[in-house]
Amino acid sequence: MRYRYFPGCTLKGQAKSMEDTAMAAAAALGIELIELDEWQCCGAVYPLYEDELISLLSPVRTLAAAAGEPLVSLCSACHHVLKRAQELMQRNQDARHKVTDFLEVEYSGEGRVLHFLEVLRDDLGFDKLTEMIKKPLEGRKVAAYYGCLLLRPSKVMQFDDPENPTIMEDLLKTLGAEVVKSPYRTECCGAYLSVTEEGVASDTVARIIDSARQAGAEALITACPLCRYNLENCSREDGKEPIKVYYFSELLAEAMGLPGESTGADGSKEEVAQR
Amino acid sequence: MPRIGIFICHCGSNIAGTVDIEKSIEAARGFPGVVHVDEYRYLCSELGQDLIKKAIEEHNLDRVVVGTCSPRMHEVTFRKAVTEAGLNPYLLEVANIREHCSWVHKDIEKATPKAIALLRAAAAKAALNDPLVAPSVEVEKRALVIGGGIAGIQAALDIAEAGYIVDVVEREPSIGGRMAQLEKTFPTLDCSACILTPKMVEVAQHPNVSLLTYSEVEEVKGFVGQFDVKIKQKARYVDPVKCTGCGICYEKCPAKTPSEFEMGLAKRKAIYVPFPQAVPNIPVIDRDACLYFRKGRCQICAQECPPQAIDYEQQDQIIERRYGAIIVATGFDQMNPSHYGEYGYGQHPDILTGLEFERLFNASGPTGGKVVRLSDGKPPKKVVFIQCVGSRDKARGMNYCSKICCMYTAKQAILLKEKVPDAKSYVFYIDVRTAGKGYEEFQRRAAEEYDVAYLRGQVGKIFPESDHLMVHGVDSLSGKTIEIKADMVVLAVASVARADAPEVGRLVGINSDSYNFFNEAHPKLKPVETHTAGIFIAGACQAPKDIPETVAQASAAAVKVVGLLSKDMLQGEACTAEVNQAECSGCLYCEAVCPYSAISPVEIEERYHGGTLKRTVVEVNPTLCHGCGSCTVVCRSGTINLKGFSNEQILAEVDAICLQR
Amino acid sequence: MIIATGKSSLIDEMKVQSGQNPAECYQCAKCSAACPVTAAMDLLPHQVIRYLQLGLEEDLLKSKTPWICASCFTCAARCPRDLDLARMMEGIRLSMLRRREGNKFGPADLTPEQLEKLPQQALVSGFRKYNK
Amino acid sequence: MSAALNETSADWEPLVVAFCCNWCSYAGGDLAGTSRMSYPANVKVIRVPCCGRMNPMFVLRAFQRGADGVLVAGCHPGDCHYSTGNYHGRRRLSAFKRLFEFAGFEPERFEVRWISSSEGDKFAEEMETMTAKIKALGPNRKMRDARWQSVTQSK
Repeated sequence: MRYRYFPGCTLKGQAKSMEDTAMAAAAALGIELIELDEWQCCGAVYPLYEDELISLLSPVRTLAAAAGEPLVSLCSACHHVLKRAQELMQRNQDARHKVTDFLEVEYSGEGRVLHFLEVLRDDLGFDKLTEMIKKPLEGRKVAAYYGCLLLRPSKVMQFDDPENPTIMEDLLKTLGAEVVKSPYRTECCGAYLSVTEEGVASDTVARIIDSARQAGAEALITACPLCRYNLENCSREDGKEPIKVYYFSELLAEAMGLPGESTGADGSKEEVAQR
Repeated sequence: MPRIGIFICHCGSNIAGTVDIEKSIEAARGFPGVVHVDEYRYLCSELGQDLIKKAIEEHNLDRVVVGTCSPRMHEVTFRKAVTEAGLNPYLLEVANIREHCSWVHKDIEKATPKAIALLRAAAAKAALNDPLVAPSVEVEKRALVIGGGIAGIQAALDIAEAGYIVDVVEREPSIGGRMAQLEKTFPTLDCSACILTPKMVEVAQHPNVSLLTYSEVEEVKGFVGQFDVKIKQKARYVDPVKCTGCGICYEKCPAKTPSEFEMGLAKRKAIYVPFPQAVPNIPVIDRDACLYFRKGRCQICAQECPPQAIDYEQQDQIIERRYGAIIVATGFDQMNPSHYGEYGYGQHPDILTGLEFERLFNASGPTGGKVVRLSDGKPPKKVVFIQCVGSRDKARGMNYCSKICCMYTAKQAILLKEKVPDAKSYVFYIDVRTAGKGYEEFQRRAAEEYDVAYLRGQVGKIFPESDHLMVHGVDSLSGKTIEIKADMVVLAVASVARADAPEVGRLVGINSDSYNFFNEAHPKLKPVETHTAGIFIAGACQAPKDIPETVAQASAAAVKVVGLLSKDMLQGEACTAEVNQAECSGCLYCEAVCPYSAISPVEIEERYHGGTLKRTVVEVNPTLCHGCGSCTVVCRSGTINLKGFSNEQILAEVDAICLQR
Repeated sequence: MIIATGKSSLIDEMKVQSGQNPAECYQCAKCSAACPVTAAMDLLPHQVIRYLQLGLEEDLLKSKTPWICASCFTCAARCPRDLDLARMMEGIRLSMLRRREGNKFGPADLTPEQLEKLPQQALVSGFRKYNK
Repeated sequence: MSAALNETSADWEPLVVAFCCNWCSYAGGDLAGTSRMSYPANVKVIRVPCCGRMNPMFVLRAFQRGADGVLVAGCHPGDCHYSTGNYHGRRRLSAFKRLFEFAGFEPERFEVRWISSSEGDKFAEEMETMTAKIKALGPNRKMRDARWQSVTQSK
């Protein structure tokens, strides 16, 4: 299994542990993730106005650089932008001509654009993954937090059922964790509002964490560095035991018995598995 | 050379006032083939018609052109007149020199040449007219009704009362349909069973009606007047003659399975009648649930049955019958709202659809008529109703309004208040639609007298929280977001076409709209007819509708059937398409465009270089053809023509009109 | 209130660039019911569409709501009319950024602590959404 | 030759052939008559069962024989007496119109209109508009078949 890999900025910075653990797991699973030779920031948000073509230059350059090979990312924001940019290139001929002419590349929407979770589910298969679990997360009550960018708009993302997704729960089951379902697992964490309107993000985060806690979760997993940042930094002091937030790949590596450490968004480090 | 006679009507001064009759006559005498020209003050009068008849005899005319009012006015009159003089009616042609000429042009100098041009065109066409005979078909005096819900029952009763034999085919073990599942009916709150059961019994006992329950239509062939239908009567494994309907068998049967009639909220036995008032009251054995059929042992029903009516060896029967007309009344389904993840249907026992909630009120329903939460058996004190779940939703549901939900929600809220007096209902709605006699008043009563809170807005999320359901919504009128700790949520889900409607449509030969509801022949003027002559539709298989509308449509369909069956022979359309099979290339484009399925492929053998060659061509069934002519234009070899409006006739008219150039 | 009958260039541009026609909305308010951040909004999402329908351009430009929208796409995912309100919100934001007020937010607005802690993704998203 | 037929005369009158479906547009024409509306006598109507019956050949023949404008009128989409005939007609005739233009003919000479049986006023209006338009365009010289002309003039 060979894929081109787009890391994105945050995975080379605060979210390094997501990359490290995912790369370690991929290597152990025989999934070859070959980082693109050159890449730029995807732009973080997909431009919703059809004339914002400048913002498409970077993702389209990335898509073209994959040269038709399947392109994998780990960060849900990067995946969202790349997937939607691809869909626009397939759908809108005018935008495609303008962008590819400007970039002087040939690209017309070809190639699979995948999130690493999809690789695990569809290409490897969770059944196969089960065989590689050395240290199942027994007794750990973990809830999945999907957020927005992987699921919506579902017609484009084609990731999972947008209202009743199961992929992360299925992963957690495979890792041997006790799966906890919280009703707010697909609600927005507040995203970039934490930069400008921290109060709003605090409200959304409080709801997500409260509902996960009520459902009995001790930890949450996510695939998005910004979600993790918000969940860790915008939750209000309420005197209750804080909920641990992990990248999905951290628990994956841990259950596979791989070394690694979880890097909290605040830079704090915690070893997730012993050698 | 034809011998054409032209007759010009003055219509008092209606025509003569603006068209110079003398000049027109003069011109008409010069048209090719014209041997006689005359005029009359009122040509449509008795004397006027006699003038034509006499002229036909005297001048040995074989074509007649009248210059009169519109053919839509008096074509039939003059066709009759020429028939009485021994001519085929289709040898007559009308030049419309009144509505299309004298009445719209004021200047005699301009109207006269136009009248002449129109007369010339009519004469040119008439010269090419052929005698036509409308095909006639013998009518089988027996009707078939597919579907035994309230629509089918009403239609069958009306046909039977008019004195004709009618068979009702019902897929389920009992007739009754959706209406049998209802507790009460809006806006009068009649008990549904109280008004339906007598009708079910009446139709079962009517000497002109045969009920074929647990049966399905397998094949429909033929055409109006003579449909040949194959019906499969599924094995009940119970001898209907011996069975007394005592019910011991299903009392004793040890195998249980979810009841379709109770929307899966309760179980039924493997041998069962769907509901206590079933007609006929004869059980059936569900092979998939029966221990004997699955594992080869049990047979308790056979041992317990007093008259020994159980027969495990029974086989499906195929019944073949001929019918003059068919009514399709196959009803509707309810959309499964599971894909509306925010509502959590299917994830919690207290989130129900409207029809499921309805069953909770019924004395023989899953809760014995107690309105309680299925999770803990407690009566619900706060119930949230959500409207338009899957209706008016082009993204995830159906674009149309399901029409009945506003009313049944109001009904259920009222019934709830009567059963659980301290219950409070909240209705999230987009618009309340209550067009119907007594409907608006009923809905207002729910809001004003039964303390039902109508909230204009929608619900964004429902999730269980401790022992209740948290409902997050919005009231758009106040602009406030709303949170309700509800005990129960009822979803007014969309009414949709039966899942197998496209299949039924193909089987019977009628078409459907993009939602798979069957199409009526005309949205206003032919509401029960279909594009296939002799096949009619009634009830919710055509579009969502309530009981009064369904019954009205069923009676209307019955009248159409009775009218058809009252004729011994049917006269078809004379101006139909005809194909020259020698030139037909068998491309079948014509078959695709024909709205009446009147064109079908046939295989013919031709001699070819000493051998024979088989090839596909088409044939036109003149009894089905309505004469629209769509096929003539798509024909690649140009070999389909339309009688009465042939290519040659239309071109002759064009040439004649353009002759002034 | 006097309803604006003239053409609103903002709304006309919004229709073209977002591919969304506010006239298709029948005000069921599903968007407002679904939106996770209504508490901080001065206009509910369905009211924003209503204002677009009525051509109340000036009121919209004064509203805080477009800046609260986090582009989570829940409204678009649930809209029975298949409208994408997130795109319309983006349109209002862009119109303001492009022709009215200029940037809403820049690096200078961040504390050194924020600059260090915030993931790159947050900074890029924030600059992209609140800057020209 | 009368002034109306003399193409160089200021009094030249065009010939407009209108093909009307029996159920809607022809009836609309009848209603224009019963309502005593008025439109130019230049228009001559040929009745066809449905605009789905309209073979483009009929249109070409009219032009060939010297018509200056041709109008096809049928039921409004969705209202066809035969349910789908006007959809077939609409698609076919709009493709034909493009071909007509591509071939170098003035597209305005050929129009398709939807006129219901209750639209007598629309019928009259359309006939008026069409005639005025063709009059402004002048005689159809491109498509006219010279051989046919010599036949008619010899008659």
